[in-house]
Amino acid sequence: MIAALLKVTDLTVVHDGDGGERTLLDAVSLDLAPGEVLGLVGESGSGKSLLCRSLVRLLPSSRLRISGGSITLSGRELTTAPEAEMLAVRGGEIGMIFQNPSSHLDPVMRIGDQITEGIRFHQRLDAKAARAAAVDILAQVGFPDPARQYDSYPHEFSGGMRQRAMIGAALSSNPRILIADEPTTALDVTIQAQILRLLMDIRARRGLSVILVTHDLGIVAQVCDRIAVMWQGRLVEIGEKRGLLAAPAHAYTRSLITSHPSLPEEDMPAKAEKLRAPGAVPVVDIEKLHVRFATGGLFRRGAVDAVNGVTLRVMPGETVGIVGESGSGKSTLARAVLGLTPVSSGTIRFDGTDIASGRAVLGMLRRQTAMVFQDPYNALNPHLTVGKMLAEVLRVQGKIETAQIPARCGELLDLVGLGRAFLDRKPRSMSGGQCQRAGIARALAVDPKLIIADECVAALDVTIQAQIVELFRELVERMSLTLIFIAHDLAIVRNLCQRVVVMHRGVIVEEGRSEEVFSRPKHAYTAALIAAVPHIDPDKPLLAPSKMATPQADGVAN
Amino acid sequence: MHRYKFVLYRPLQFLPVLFGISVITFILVRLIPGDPARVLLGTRATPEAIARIRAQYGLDEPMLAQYFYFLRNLADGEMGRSILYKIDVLKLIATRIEPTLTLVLCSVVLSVLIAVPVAAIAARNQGRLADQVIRIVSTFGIGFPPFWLGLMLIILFSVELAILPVSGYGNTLSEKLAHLVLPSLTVSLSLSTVLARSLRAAMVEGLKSDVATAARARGMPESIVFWRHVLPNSLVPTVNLLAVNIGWLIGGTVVVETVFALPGMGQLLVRAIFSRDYMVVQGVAMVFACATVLINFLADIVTVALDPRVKL
Amino acid sequence: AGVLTIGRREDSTTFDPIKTAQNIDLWVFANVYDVLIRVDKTGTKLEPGLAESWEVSPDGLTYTLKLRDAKFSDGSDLTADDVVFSLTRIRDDEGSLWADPFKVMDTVEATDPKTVTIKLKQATAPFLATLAFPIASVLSKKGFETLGPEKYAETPIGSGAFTITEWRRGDRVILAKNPHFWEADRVSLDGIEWISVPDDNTRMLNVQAGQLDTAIFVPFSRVAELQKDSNLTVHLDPSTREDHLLINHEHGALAKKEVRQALDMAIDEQAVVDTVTFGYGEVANSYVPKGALYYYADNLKRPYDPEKAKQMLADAGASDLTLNYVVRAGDEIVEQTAVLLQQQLAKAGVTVNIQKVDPSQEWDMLVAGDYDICVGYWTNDILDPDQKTTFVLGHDANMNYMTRYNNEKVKELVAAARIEMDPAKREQMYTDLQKMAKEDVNWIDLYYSPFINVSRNNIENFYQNPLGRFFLEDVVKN
Amino acid sequence: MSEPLAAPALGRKGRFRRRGTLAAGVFLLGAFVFLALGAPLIAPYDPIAQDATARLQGPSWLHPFGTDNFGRDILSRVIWGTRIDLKIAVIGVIFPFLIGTTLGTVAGFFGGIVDAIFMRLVDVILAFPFLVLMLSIIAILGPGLASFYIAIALVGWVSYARLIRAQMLVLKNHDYAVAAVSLGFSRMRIMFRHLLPNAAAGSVVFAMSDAVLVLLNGAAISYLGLGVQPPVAEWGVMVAEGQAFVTTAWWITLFPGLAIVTLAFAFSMIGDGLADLFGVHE
Ligand SMILES: Nc1ncnc2c1ncn2[C@@H]1O[C@H](COP(=O)(O)OP(=O)(O)OP(=O)(O)O)[C@@H](O)[C@H]1O
Ligand SMILES: Nc1ncnc2c1ncn2[C@@H]1O[C@H](COP(=O)(O)OP(=O)(O)OP(=O)(O)O)[C@@H](O)[C@H]1O
Ligand SMILES: [Mg+2]
Ligand SMILES: [Mg+2]
Repeated sequence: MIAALLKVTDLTVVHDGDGGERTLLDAVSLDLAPGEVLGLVGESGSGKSLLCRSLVRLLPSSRLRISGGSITLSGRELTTAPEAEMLAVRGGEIGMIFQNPSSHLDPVMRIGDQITEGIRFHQRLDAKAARAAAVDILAQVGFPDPARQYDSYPHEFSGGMRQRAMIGAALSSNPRILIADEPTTALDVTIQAQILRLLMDIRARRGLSVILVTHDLGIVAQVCDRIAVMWQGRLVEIGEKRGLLAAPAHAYTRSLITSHPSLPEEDMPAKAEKLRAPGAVPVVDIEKLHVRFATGGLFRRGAVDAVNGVTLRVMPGETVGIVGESGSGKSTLARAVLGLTPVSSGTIRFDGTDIASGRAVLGMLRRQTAMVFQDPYNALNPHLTVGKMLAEVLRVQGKIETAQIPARCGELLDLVGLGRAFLDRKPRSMSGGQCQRAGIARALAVDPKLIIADECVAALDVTIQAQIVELFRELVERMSLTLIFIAHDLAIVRNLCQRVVVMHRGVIVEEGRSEEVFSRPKHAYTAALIAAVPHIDPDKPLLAPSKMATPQADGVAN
Repeated sequence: MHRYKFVLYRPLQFLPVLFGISVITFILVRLIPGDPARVLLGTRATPEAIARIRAQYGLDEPMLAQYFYFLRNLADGEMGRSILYKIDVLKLIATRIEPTLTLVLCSVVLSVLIAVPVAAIAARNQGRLADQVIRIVSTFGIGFPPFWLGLMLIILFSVELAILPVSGYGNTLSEKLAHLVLPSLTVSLSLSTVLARSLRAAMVEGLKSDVATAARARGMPESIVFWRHVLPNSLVPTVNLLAVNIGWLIGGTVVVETVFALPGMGQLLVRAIFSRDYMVVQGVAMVFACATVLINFLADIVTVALDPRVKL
Repeated sequence: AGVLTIGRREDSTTFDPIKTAQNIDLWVFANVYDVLIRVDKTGTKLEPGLAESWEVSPDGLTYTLKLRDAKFSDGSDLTADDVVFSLTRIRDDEGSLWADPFKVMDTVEATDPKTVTIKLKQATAPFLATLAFPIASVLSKKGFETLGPEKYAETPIGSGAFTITEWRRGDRVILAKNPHFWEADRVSLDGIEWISVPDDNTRMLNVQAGQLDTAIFVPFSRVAELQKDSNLTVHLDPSTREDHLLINHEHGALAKKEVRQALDMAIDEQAVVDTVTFGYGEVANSYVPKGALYYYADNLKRPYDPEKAKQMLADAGASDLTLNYVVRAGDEIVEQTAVLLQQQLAKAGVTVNIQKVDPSQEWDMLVAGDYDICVGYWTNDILDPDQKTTFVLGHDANMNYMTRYNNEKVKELVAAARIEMDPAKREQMYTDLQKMAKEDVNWIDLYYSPFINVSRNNIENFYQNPLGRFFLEDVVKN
Repeated sequence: MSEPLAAPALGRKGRFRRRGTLAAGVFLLGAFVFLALGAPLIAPYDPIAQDATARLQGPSWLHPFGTDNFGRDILSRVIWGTRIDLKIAVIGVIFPFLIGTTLGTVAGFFGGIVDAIFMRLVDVILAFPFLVLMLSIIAILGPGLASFYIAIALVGWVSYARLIRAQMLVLKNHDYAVAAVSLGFSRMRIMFRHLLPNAAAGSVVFAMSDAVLVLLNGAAISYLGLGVQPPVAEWGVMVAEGQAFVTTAWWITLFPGLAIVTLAFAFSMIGDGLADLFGVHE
């Protein structure tokens, strides 16, 4: 092994609470060689971010404190270095990229200036030279027109471009180590693939060492040299990736690997049998649907065709997956089906009746369908306890008698695998997965024929993701539900759905039985989507270089 | 540059607002019991004299007709005649507008000059002594009526220390500025409190924000983090708050003008209300309204300039 | 030499003498314009002004005034034509607020460039006194015609001791010595600035800090403190101001004389003087101000006797009297009086409900008779008692100052006194009127109070006569 | 992804400090309420009883806060004033709050033409010189508390409406609002039961500082001569009346002034405490 660039020994971080100390990082030791990419995985809350921040001594709260161990950077001790020295280390030696570029970039400062700032501070260049250097960095991270884009503001870019800018800012002061804390979690697969490739490119060009934090085993499998697994504040396992993936030592690592939703190799024909007989009335029948949003102001009116002529039929008992990149119109389609968004043209029939034909139909729709939302926190009213929320739905829907409501609430919670104790909990005191289950319980309270689940697992931890998918599978089987499942995670759709619909820019580009679409994609876009999914097997490489289109900086965010 | 295109069409929206204000003022002042003719004539008034004056100023006509004349005058760029001063209202306002404008301007500048550093100190020492002291002092700033504060300032600075004029306005620019120090300070003591509280809150958030963390992770020292990232991001809500408060501020100049004998529009307004000088009340109300609308408009422009995300 | 700065509550509204009734304006006119006949420093005698001498025909209908050689501030001569123009304008101009007292003039003629002849429709004893009123200021006809009414009202051409050089509206009126004033050598000051400082405290502080030479309208509450300041002189100049309690004679029990008398007895005027005026006032016993022409010093002062008052109210069947007391908002003195009277009347079993309203609304309510009691005050404009007497007792258009007091005998006597040309007889008539008014309690006289002004010690001869005229031509600034 | 779950990172001590602010504020306010309720028992003198022998006396054992020009005991007047001033602060805030919240909710929720009309109305009122409105309403209805409340309510609601409307515009697009629609809830239920409780926190916090502004407005109106009817003891009026004696008898203005400041302090502490509790900022 080469001499370590960064060496962490028995690093311990504690939280000084009123109830005494709580150890958040428990004697973590690792090292990082020059040019090496170390993947850091672990469940949510296991201390990955904390570890990263400890390295540059930027703890998120004054109540956290490094209580022991050492961090040495090229032999220099960082835990005791004076603050002035740390200013040079941060950025200058260790650069950081954060998960959410939208909130970490200064919204009121030009992209270029945010990069220049670091250059000027660390390299003491004058304004002109710094600007030139910044333009150069922008070009390196893949901005097609860096001189012009220097003057743009973060909100004028798409998520992927913002992440590139964030990387640019981290590179601005020319660090030797780059810490990337979940740099792609917020992005969709195709963009994720681009960003990962960019990181690898830069690593290759600059000889950087990288610590890559992620939830996704697929990613580490693809891009890292070594993998470290964290669990409850401890580093439970670290090793060369192939060895570790092939023979995980720790139970948590094993469960991580098993719950990773990979695309199966072969067809799974078993599901086909469940298709109902033809001739039955479709639950949802969408014909030439257009949804158009007006944009802009008084003088420069514009419009976005969010859904641009979609025709789709969903039969009772069917499980249909809708996939597609961010902004392809999936949510809009879902909302239109439920009458939550005005339709520009086309018809939507529910159980054979046009939902535009009157309030009565809309009422029926509301009583027979339910939606599960993408963001588990925002979809629940923060002021209501789970019990009150369910009771209210039951009361308004009026399908069961008032006296039975409490009992029914309990049953619903059982159904989604939450204990009855959750009746008195408010969303704030629940984890994401628990909130999502409550959301599903609420959907079930309607006793619907049709559930539309809009990216309801995207925000969750893999392990929880797996649980929820399992829950849906069960529900569909037990209650003969019709399910429309929207996601951009292809693997999940592949596992759950009989049929899959691929959307791109408001139109359906491909549609068919899941196993067929995934194994033999007809449309190039579908193929690109599938290829962009990082496989847990390191030997199935991510996205062939030729597929990497130069990103366009057109994406003005909505 | 289309983010600024509201500059073109926003002024159109002023019209209904000003129209609304003219109607309300018109009705309101005439609903007040009391008769301008009687005020003018004083205790020695006789009914004939009153009738004569009323006829002379068209006060005996139906309200609708009076409003119509008002609008017609307005279209000609006039606002009628003051009953008390017997001159054209616009002319009268022109003689009184400057002290009020400068007072408002100085107060705003001073408030910002006070609020920004105070909020900065409080936010950067959140929860510590400095923060608490500022909180307590600022509560006093808000809690004491301006007419009392103003008087105390006069006693301290003008009588005891004798470094500033007691009251009035001046002739030359430097005289005017000297005369405006205490009045603006009086206004600012309460306004800056409001601003500083909002600014402090925004800064506290800002210091904890991801933007600040990211800057620190790039090795930026705390001063750069604060002044280049936290402060600019905190200003937008404060500018809006300032804009909302400007109407209140302009209204508040009345009391300050009285205490400091500034020959501004606030004093004019009070005297006009008490003497039922309808046209003057109307005129001043319109001018105040225009100013408020205009300043809000400016605030919108500043907001757009400060925050590239904002579209109006 | 030097410029005298005077702080006052409000700024002037106009310099056209016929278009204002506000003291704030009249008091400045007195030093900008000159009048034909002046009132002396004691406020009880007339003396020559622009009119060197005058003659009244025996029937009291023709007045012949001889003008002295005087000039306007622009250097032009003051002639009889200017006087004719000024006097007829008061009577005839449609914007004139003062037409009524001058309607008695039948013709005004310039018999020669220095002689003016006025013919009255009927003999009127107070006419000369009326000519001494600042309203009757002599304007320059030529100046008025060239400048036009609006401009003239801003920077007029007068013949007084000072002339207006600049008017900064809302702030100050700046006067300079008028070199053409016929008594120019009497004037020591180079100029005067009338500066408006509405807040009483600020105005006083200005004088204390030496930023103003003088301030008028000194609140009673500040006198003692200002007197302690060795740099200042506080002037307590006798005035014709009288504060009184208006009573609405048409309201229920108040129609009974006994009830009104009882109220007078229930009120402790001395306490009002002590509390509200801090002892600087004096209990009033007549509607005619103390020291003024024909004041009857021995008029009845009803003793303070709440018990007796209670008894009298009971006898008159008004033992549970409830009164609606309209109080003018924004006037400290009036509000304080109200608080005090409320408590005093309570001792006699009278419930007083205070209703505070803004000044012009108060006036409306008085006119409409929408009140029971209300404090008012009056300061004489002219030295003759007729003007006030007519307003208060003479049954003119004002319903006797809104009290609705009605006594035919009094009314006749007022009319007779107006045309009585013999001073001795007139004095007797006014004495009788004062007694009758007191007996009837047309209103309740509360107190007389002085004009209170303060000046710095380097200012000499700062003086205000009982009618309010400032003798600024005599002021010396050291 | 764990961020949203973790409540604001606070130790128990920090939480106590914030709760402490709230508690101290509530305690102080409670003390005022106590004074108001117990005024007849606590106040040493009758607040309107005049005493010609004890005029303008400075603070002493007999009169801890001194006396005014009628010889009335300032301490007793301050204590009795608590009754009126608490009422002014509370009523002067509650009506604007209710009106503003309702209008803001409806405007924000429905948007479109309703909102456009609403915003113009808000513009008019914001641009309308407050004092003209105040003085004219008081002149029309006659001075007194009722007119004051009405004037305050007519103007004050705007701030609340703006706050709530802005919140509504955001909240109505929140998933839980959309979810409520999809579950067939009525608009009324969604507006007032689901969205309003979540939007109101900012307004509640604002109400606390507004209470102080209302008191001060009262004082300013008194300064211009149109306040509460005499001889009622009200702090603003007392400060305004004491103006005449500010250089000779400072205690007449100072003590009621301090009372306003202390009440202001209580409200602002409650406001800060609530802000921390709700996690909102002004
Ligand atoms: N400011 C803080 N105060 C107290 N505890 C904290 C703070 N920040 C984080 N923690 C705790 O430290 C632990 C580690 O958190 P960290 O953010 O490092 O997790 P993570 O592994 O990055 O999780 P995720 O994958 O969800 O980002 C968690 O238990 C968390 O509750
Ligand atoms: N209310 C709206 N007004 C204007 N444009 C909108 C609105 N809602 C959505 N859009 C636009 O419609 C397009 C489709 O949006 P939609 O939310 O349906 O995408 P999606 O496929 O669900 O994306 P994601 O995976 O990010 O959720 C996008 O370009 C979006 O900007
Ligand atoms: Mg993390
Ligand atoms: Mg979506």
